[in-house]
Amino acid sequence: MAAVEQTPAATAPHAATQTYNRRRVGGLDLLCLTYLVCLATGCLLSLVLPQIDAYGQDFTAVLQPPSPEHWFGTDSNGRDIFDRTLKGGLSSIVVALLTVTIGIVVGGGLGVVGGYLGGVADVVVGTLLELLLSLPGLILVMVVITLLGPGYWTIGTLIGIFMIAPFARIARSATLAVRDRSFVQASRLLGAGPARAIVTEVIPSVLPAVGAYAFTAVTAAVVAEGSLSFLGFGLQPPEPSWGGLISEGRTHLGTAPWITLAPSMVLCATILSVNLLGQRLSTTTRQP
Amino acid sequence: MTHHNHPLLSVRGLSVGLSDVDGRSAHVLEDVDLTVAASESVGLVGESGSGKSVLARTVLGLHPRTTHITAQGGISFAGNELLGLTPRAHRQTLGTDVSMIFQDPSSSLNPVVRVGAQILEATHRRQSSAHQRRALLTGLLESVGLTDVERIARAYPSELSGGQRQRVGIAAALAGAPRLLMADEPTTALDVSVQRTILDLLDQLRHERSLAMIHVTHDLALLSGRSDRIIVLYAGRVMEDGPTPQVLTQPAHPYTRALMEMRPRLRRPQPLPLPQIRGDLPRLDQPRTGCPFAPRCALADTRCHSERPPTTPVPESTLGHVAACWRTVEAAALAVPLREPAGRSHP
Amino acid sequence: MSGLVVTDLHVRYRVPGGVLDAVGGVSLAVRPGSAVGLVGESGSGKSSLARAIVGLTPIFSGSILLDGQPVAPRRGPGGVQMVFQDPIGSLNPSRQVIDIVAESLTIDGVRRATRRERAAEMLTEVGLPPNLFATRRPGQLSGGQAQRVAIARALLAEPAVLVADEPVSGVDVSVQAGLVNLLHRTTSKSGAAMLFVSHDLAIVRALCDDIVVLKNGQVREAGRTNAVIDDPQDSYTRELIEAVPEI
Amino acid sequence: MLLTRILRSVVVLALVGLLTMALPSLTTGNPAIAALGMEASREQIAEFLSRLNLDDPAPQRLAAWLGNAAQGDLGSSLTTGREVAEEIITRLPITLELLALGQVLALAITLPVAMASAWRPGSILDRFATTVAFVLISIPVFVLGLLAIALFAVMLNLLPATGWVHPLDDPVGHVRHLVLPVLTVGLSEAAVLVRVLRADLITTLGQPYVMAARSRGMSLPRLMLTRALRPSSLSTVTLVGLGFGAVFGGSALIETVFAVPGMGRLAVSAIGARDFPVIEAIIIFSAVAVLLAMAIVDFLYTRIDPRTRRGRS
Repeated sequence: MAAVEQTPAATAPHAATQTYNRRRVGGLDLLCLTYLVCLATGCLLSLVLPQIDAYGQDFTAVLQPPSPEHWFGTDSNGRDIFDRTLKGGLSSIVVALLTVTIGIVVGGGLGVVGGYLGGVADVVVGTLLELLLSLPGLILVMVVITLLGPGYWTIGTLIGIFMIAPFARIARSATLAVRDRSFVQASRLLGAGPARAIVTEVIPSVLPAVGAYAFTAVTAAVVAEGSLSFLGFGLQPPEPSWGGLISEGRTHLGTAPWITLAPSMVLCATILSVNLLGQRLSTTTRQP
Repeated sequence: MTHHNHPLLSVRGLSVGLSDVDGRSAHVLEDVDLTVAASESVGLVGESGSGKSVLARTVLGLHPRTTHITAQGGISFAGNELLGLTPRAHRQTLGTDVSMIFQDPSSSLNPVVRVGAQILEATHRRQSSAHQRRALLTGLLESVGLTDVERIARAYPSELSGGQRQRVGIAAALAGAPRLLMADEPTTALDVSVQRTILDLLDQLRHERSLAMIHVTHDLALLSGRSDRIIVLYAGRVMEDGPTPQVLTQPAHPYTRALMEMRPRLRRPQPLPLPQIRGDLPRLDQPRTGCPFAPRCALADTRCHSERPPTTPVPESTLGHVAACWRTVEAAALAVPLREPAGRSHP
Repeated sequence: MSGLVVTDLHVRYRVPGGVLDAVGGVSLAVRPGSAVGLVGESGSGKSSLARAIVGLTPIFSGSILLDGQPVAPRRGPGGVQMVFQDPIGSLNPSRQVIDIVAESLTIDGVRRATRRERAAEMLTEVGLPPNLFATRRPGQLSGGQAQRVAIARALLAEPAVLVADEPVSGVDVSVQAGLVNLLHRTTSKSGAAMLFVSHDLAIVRALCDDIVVLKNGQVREAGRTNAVIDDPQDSYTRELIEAVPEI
Repeated sequence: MLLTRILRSVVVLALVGLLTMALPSLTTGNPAIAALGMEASREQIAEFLSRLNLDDPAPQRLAAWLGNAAQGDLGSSLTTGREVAEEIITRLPITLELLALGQVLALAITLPVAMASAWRPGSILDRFATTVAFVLISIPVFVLGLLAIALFAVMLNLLPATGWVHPLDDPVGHVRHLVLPVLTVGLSEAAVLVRVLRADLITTLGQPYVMAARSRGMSLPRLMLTRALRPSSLSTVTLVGLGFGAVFGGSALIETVFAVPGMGRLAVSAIGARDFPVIEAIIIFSAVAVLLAMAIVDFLYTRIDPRTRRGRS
């Protein structure tokens, strides 16, 4: 019966799990967005602009600290860290996009289909998810990269495979939550088949959860790519990557810390920006 | 009839605004007066958004920690002023003198804590031996009509039926030996047949222990024969306040009348269509002028929309029966002076 | 035989440690154009029965026939439709009211202009002026308005039987009367029969010609509503009636 | 219920095994030459291949591996020649110690911080804690480790940067070497746990039963500890459990940063050398560890929430 007080305050979704002062696009959001756009542009320009030289060695200028000429300093071969960081970002971007695409399409699809159809389909999907969850992802990816050889596509696809499980889980539980809601059942009663029900009723309801997770997935992919190249299983030298640059600088941590710290800062700032934007977006797009 | 000389609880001109973290705010109560004398039973009736539950919570100082409340007016309990105290001081002033029975027994009991421990929550501050606590627990469970006390005390809420859970909720509310019991829709989540046994139990306990009670409900019929007074709330304002028989037999406010007429009757059926009122419940986040019921009222004139009706004694009724309606004001102006009710005095 | 005929229906659920006979051999009939109230407390099986009739819950045994044919997924007019208990939850939050109401016509492949026109007529019929409500989304509706949308959606599918599962128990008293009147008026006008599932005997008496009292998945008493309520033969029915408080 | 669960675990393990045994077939070129070098003789290569049966189909290889494993024989490393079982036995305790201490530290940070944060959502303390957690979450564990080295070892020169000492050889040195890796694991884990536990606590504190307990005069500190913490701990328990499930190889990054000779380093070096017997054992044991951790977590659920004991209502 209608007994719960329906004041707006009493029925407001429990919002306290999020940080406060949101709803408006803040300076921080703009800063993050600007940073990510500049970074992506810089990384793409490194493909075409000859000025961005990630490979040119200059033995007259090894281990130089940051200066107007070399913003992030130089490494032990005299290569410009800033240029290498920009070029190295390409691999992160490609891998992140590929990974999230695979996750949303394959994982999201499996989760929605398994959750909506239930029965055997759900058992198969569930077993597949448990398989993916129980496999040591990082190790298996390293093994396959060793055997097949590294490359943007290989790395992206492999990380993407392990991103299927979390996307599928989120999509599946969102589907289960919505499948027995009466508006989905109402559409069945009106004569909608499973395909129509999935497209018009289920997917719009599942999308916000999947979309919110996409941001987390981007950061997870960037971290995974960085981890692989840090361990030496990413793109091979002299091809730069963030993890590789960070690893290369370790031996000079005492004398030339910028080699490690500069790409580290770029990496962390990227993850932080994506996280922040994701959080803002998921708290502002919720149903009022 | 009991003499109610000293009000146990008195709420004077209480206005409450709530706002949540999203900055949405609403005027939930406006200028509400309410007194409850010792061992008096008051029915607080209203639909969604009437503010009836917020009123109960404001008295108890029990708002969700994430909502921000602004309150004006006064609330005093047994002579102590409560409004303006910090939540902590508020709770300490009340102690266990006021306790609450909640609407949904399945969500108001902690699913991971044994029932016995939850019942004794109100007693933890008192020094008592394990033996005393056990005796108290047994006594409480038996007084709410639960047999098989040992098993129930050790059970988790999910192992009990809905009716048993609400009895446990009542036992927990009684554990601190309260003087005022606040029952917030205590039977709404229960089946009809269970509903009656719980209401009977509450009546019995109230008489045995001389408890005052505020029974918050949306169902006027529930209060018939069970409460001393009825207060009807609409959109955060008191529409009508009076002794139960008078409110039920000669409702003065058009809203009270509508509430009674719109419910189909089981024993005296009437042909369809049922009498209905136009429109929807008002939104509390928008400013209201005049009588909040005016937009839905068949008797409303322009003054009803623009000017707030004062609380006026209802003519041809007993003392203490008041309504906030311009029609009552007009009737009172024409009526002969009030007759004095026999055997009853009111502060 | 015409109308809805349910014969010896069983609905079973698997629960931890066994099976639950939610509906244990229920037979009932809903004559064309009549209104039947299905009354019971929680656990009586009334919702399971209603969901089985519209095909949302698989049946274990027995039969459900509409005009002599098994009830099948809707193909055009003359089937069964349902109005759910939770009015807001029964509407897809991401769609506009006009599209929700027109869903059955969309599935039938009716032209957009035609279906908008008919959905708008239906909105007017249920008391929601299309110029105010057509483009709203469910989040912008009150409980009563949402239930009106759900009724409009079900009626536009032109059902022979409308199954209403506690359609007015989640709404306030001042909104309830309007919904009861609306259900009565629209089903009378369209000639649809109604199976009205409720725990509220008073509303059932006002609205329904016949009544079926259910307990633990079994029919305890059935007959003309007035006769059953004025002179209950079954002890449980009597208990239910006596428990209703009245002024 | 339990039976279907066990059955599913067996199916998953069988699939993991098959997948693992199929890995050598991905190798481009001759795995023997890749492992033994170009100067290997024809006999050496033939012997190598038959010993490892790398060309056999995966089911057959899995059967052989299981047969040997049942007798305690996991094969020998191709690079060091040491027995895989022995390799695991010497390295597993190192990783376990690191992870266990890291998780303990993480919980020691999480419990008070999350409770203090959930106490008054939006308070200065809460904003500070959530901001720090947010920033920490955005720092990959290997970067955090390097920052710790740069600060405590290089700049302040307080602690050794990398390496590992056996506790019996030098107890103090052992602890000194453990501080930075444990701190790194603990901090990055705590960042995740604080967010999760805080959110769950806030949800629990909004439940009607908490308000009911407050109406009976229960003080907030008592409420938090005896009423709210337990129903809020499910996700936290899951995360800690999965953290332990990563004992085979999940620690590769942290062990590489701090040059700790645990399971993670073993995995990384074995993969680089295409040392199939080691790789196979690590992947299979890792899957077993994860499934075991999940089973333990599920068991803990039933201890925490009585409703999960007999099918949910």
